[in-house]
Amino acid sequence: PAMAEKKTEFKVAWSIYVGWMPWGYLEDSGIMDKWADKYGIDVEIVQINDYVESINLYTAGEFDGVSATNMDTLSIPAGGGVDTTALIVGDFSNGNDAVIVKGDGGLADLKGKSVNLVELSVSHYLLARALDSVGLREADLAGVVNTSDADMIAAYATDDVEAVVTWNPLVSEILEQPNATKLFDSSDIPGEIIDLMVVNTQTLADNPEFGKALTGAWYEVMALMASDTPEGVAARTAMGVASGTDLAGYDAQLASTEMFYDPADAVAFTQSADLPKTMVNVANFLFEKGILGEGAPSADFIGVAYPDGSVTGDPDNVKFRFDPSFMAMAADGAL
Amino acid sequence: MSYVTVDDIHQSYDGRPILERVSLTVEKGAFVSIVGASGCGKSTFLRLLLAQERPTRGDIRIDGAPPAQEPGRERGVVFQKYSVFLHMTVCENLIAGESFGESRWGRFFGAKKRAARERALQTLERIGLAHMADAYPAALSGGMQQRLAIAQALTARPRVLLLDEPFGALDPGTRIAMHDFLLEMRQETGMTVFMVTHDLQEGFKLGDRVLVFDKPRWDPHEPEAYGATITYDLDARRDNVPTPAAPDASLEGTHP
Amino acid sequence: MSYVTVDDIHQSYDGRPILERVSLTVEKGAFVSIVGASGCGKSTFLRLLLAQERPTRGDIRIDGAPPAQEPGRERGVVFQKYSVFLHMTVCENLIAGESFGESRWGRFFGAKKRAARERALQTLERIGLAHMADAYPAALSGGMQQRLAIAQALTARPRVLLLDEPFGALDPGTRIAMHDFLLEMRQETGMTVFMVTHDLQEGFKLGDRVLVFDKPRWDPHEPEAYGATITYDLDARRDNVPTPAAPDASLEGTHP
Amino acid sequence: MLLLPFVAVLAIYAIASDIRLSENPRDKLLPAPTTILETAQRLVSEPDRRSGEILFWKDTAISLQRLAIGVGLAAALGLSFGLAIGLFPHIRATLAGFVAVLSMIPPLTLLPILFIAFGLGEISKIALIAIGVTPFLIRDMSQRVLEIPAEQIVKAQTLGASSLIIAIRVAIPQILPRLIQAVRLSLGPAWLFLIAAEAIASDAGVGYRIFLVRRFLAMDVILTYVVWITALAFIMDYTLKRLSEGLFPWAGKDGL
Amino acid sequence: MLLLPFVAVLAIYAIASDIRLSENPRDKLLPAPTTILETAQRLVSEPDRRSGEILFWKDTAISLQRLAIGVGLAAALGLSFGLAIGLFPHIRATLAGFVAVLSMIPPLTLLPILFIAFGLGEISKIALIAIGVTPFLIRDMSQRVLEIPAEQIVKAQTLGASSLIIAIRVAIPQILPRLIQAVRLSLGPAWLFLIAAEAIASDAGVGYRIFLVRRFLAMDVILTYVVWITALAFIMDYTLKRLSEGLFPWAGKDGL
Ligand SMILES: Nc1ncnc2c1ncn2[C@@H]1O[C@H](COP(=O)(O)OP(=O)(O)OP(=O)(O)O)[C@@H](O)[C@H]1O
Ligand SMILES: Nc1ncnc2c1ncn2[C@@H]1O[C@H](COP(=O)(O)OP(=O)(O)OP(=O)(O)O)[C@@H](O)[C@H]1O
Ligand SMILES: [Mg+2]
Ligand SMILES: [Mg+2]
Repeated sequence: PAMAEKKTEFKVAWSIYVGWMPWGYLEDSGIMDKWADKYGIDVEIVQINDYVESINLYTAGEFDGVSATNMDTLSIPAGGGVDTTALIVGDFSNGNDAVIVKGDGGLADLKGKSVNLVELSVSHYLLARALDSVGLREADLAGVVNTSDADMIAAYATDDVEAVVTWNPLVSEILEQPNATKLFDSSDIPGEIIDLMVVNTQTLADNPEFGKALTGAWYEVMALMASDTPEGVAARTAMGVASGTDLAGYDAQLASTEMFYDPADAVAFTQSADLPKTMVNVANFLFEKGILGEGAPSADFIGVAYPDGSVTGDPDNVKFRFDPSFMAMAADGAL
Repeated sequence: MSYVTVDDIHQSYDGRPILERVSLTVEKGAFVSIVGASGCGKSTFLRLLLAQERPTRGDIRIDGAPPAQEPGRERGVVFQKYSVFLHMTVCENLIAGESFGESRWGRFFGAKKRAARERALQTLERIGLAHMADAYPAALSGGMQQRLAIAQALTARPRVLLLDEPFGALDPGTRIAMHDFLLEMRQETGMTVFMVTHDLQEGFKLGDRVLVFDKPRWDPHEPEAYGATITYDLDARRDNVPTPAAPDASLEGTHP
Repeated sequence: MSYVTVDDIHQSYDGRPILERVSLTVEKGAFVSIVGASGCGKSTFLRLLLAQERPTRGDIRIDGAPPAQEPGRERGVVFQKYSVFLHMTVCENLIAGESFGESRWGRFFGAKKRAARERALQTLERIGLAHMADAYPAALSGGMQQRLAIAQALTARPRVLLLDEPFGALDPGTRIAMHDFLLEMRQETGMTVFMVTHDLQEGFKLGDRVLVFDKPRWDPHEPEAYGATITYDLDARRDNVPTPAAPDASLEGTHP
Repeated sequence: MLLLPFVAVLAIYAIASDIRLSENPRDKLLPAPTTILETAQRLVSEPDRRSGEILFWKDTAISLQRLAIGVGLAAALGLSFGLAIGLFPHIRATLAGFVAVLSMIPPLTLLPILFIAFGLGEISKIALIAIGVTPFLIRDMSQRVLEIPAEQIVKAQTLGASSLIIAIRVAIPQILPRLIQAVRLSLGPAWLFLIAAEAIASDAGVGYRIFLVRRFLAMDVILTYVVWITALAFIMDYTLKRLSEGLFPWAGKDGL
Repeated sequence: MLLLPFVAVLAIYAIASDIRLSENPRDKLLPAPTTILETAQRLVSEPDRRSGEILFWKDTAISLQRLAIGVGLAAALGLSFGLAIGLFPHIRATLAGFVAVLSMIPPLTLLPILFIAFGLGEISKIALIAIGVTPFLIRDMSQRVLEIPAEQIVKAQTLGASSLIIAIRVAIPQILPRLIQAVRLSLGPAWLFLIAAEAIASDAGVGYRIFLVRRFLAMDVILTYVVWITALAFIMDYTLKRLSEGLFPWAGKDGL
């Protein structure tokens, strides 16, 4: 149904993660409303406690946009046939995700150990890349044990757990334990774990104001966050509290997150030639794990479109698009 | 003019025949006493009359109507293990005898309610339970519960009343008072009564007819091979001259 | 030589006095029949003897022992609403009368089990239930259940047996057979029996003494103001000469 | 006596916490009882910096409201379907299997479908509670209706009661205490479903809060909420018990 | 008749799925019934690429084992504590309140503590199931023990039964059918806890698989597993019902 559907009310979902905390702040501070009013629309930002559920709900059509990683966007909405556009490239993980082992040792020592992680998540991807880097494969491990992120810290405290892969703020929490050693983190594969705000392509095409309002609001907060003015500190403090820590803790997490405060940086990142390579890597990983839908014939069965018009994967089945045009408008001050 | 017609019924449980070839006609307003050895099938016969169970063979008609599928208001009953509603007070139990059949919601309101309570209290006075009107049945003695069960059944004024050893738990004095109460109500409503009793004297005193249930055939090696039927049908008005019943033929009522 | 001593007991429910100043001594092996109006407190008295309830005042001793805290093997009972174990077959119910008291696990094994079943079948033959030995009580008629309950209580051979209208649901023939069974067992075990009955004839036939429960004081405006007590204590062996009981004094047994 | 097991649990906790804390003073898993008390004090008194509300009370109010509506709905459905299935063989034949199957579906696995069907708002949370406990209530209620002795239903029919009257005057009053009991038994699962629903998509409520802080293992907050939930649930449980005892004096006492 | 509601649900699903699929042919939320069938076929037959095992059967076997041990443990605890609380007033006074409080603690909120106590392995999963359903079973069992008529206990005492014998020969046989019923009612919650436990830390089992594939909204896989779980649970339920009817012929029929 390619009928253009104009509407004025939009809902986006987000879940707690260091790079997405600004979404909560946007809603609470009224900045979102301000921008929505500017474009004559209404945008509701809803926090969903469960990250996967928020993407599922977006995929099922309950939301017009959702905060997600590049990998999960490829597997869930794009894999589920929902044509999705990366509207805002917020940051990439630069140390936020880590492989941690109890006691001393190196990556090679993971051989024969079991690793607790959220299976099929970016942690799993990170582990695959880490093992790659020392020539190991997942089969060399004693096994991976699916462990809910909510229970990761408690799980780490039990004797059954030898190694974990997880993300912040859990990483910093676990690293505080006396015997925890970080073996590998996302700063070793910079730019591969990307945190996005993705929206429904059709909705965006029909309602460009929606994209403009979201992008405009986002970069207003980015500017605020980046500044060390009292307002900026207050904003980061609020985000820290909302994620269960304080200003210092939040700043520490930001340190391992490559935030694109400047829209121009985000545009440049999106246009870089590394992005297609990353996405092919990710697609291969997903296919190997059977996540691209049980019926997926090959790793390149979903097409991903890039700003220059190039496509990786199947060009007849493009379901995931990187579109920096709205970020570019922000960079140009055109919003 | 037969009112209740029992036509060649048979009943067995788990393949064991209990009743065999029982046929009977009873006139409207008759009082039929039923006696017989313990376990011979008297209660079973009442359950069949009540339409609580369906016979294996044969059928029972009241006033020529097709055999009933389930118990209804035209048949009242007092069970051998007398039971009243444990969740209602004594007075409410009695009122239920009226309200269940007459009110859409099974409950009276306003003036009707007051009148019904008044009547119930009178009845309770009559059966010696007035002082327990607002108690729950759990606080009644065995005989008191039995009296309440009888009064409740009578209050509904059924056309056919089935009584299974109704006076078994009463002392002689109370028993006579309850006899009077029953006979009075019967006079008033003209109902047809079937009463199982073990007291022959009582059976003959109250009944117009006394039916004796027994096994007509008996195999000493297999006492359970045959069921019971009506072996005697005595006219309680004609000074107890036993007249053997013809089990295969439907009996004409002996009541004038 | 008093065996059962009832010393000035009072019992009330919800503040309503039921029994007042009941005193009694009974010799070992005596058979005491109890009669009285419906609701006067006969079953209550048996419950007190059984130690199922404790009296509001006074106490009951058997063989000089301190008042029992709860029912036990020395007292057997047949309730007015006769009840047997619904989850055991007829035969198992009877065997339970032996095995509950004699075996550690409440169950016999091996040869003992076979012997117990043999005895049980004999008893069942005696009370006319042999053909139902392996049926569950739900398939028994009222009178059959009552017979089973009596036989079960007797099988346990209690020292004091409490019977609450035990023969109420039986036809005259069966009733006499059960009388004989009871008297025989009593002969054999020398147990002391208390039996509530509404059949005076039966009370005098079986009992050595007949106690009459009634209200000695009576306020016509408030029939519930006073409780009942033993108003007559008749010697059933001396041709029924009524001797008024002295309610305040403990009565010496009249049995020779 | 009553407090003994509670004291024991508290003591075990205190010791375990002490051991862990002495090993690692920053251990979060088993905070010292004093820490929990301090946290609790802070939670119930300090307003949220962002909204100025005291989140603890806001969470409680919202969760209780959801719970009350969800459980109320489930109770109403459980009673109506339970009655229909228990009383009417036709409905039983159609629905019994379906309800049995329904009760086996783990609702939490179908959350995405539930969220789409009921949205993300209040309705989905209430629906999850209702969906979670209704099958249990229906099954328990219908079972209890079936346990009403057949005599009671027959008795009501002979008094002229229609199906409606049997339902509202005989069946409902008799199973209402059971309904309350069943609701009490399902309070635990109801809280579980509430917490599960709030954990996934919500911005207030005790379940939301617990899962929010679970990420950083703020066991002091979690334990405060858990103790509070347990206390609330227990108060509800106790209130329902007392209510049942007050409303249905004829029903036996509830055990737990 | 029996299938009617199932057909209706299936039809509603098919229509809803069709509507969604016509909007987005690759919609994953409500896959077409044919897709589910294909997926199911693949799941039950195709071995895993990595391990060569058919994961579906492996998951099933592991989950069933956990469930059986957890529920078995819970049933044993429920029966023993239920008996102790129901039969002995002293134990009731000490434990009743504690169990009532215990049953209100939502176990899922205390997972971190459970991990510390039971580790992350099999034990913690079994423990979660047992902890989840035991309080319900204890409460239901003790209630059912209390519902055993006092006469039955008194009768057993008069036959000389010790507390042990009352427990094993009177109480247990009478509540075993109730235990089976209660276990049937708790199968739903047991699966719920199993799935929750497997979702949290595991590498096999149906709950693990469901939560894993939730990562890419493979509703076809989820629905296959849910249908399978429901079928398994229903078969267990039905088997238990038949078992109960076979073992306890004296108990009334189970309704659902
Ligand atoms: N649990 C109770 N609560 C209150 N009152 C009770 C209770 N049990 C018995 N009563 C009262 O005690 C009185 C005596 O009852 P009891 O059962 O002893 O009478 P009874 O002499 O055995 O009568 P019946 O011959 O009818 O069996 C009755 O008035 C009854 O209402
Ligand atoms: N539900 C049943 N299942 C199997 N047999 C039954 C059932 N109900 C009754 N019987 C059998 O039917 C026979 C007659 O029982 P019924 O209750 O009619 O006897 P009764 O004449 O009323 O005896 P009583 O005078 O002892 O009450 C008995 O042998 C009994 O065992
Ligand atoms: Mg009978
Ligand atoms: Mg009595």
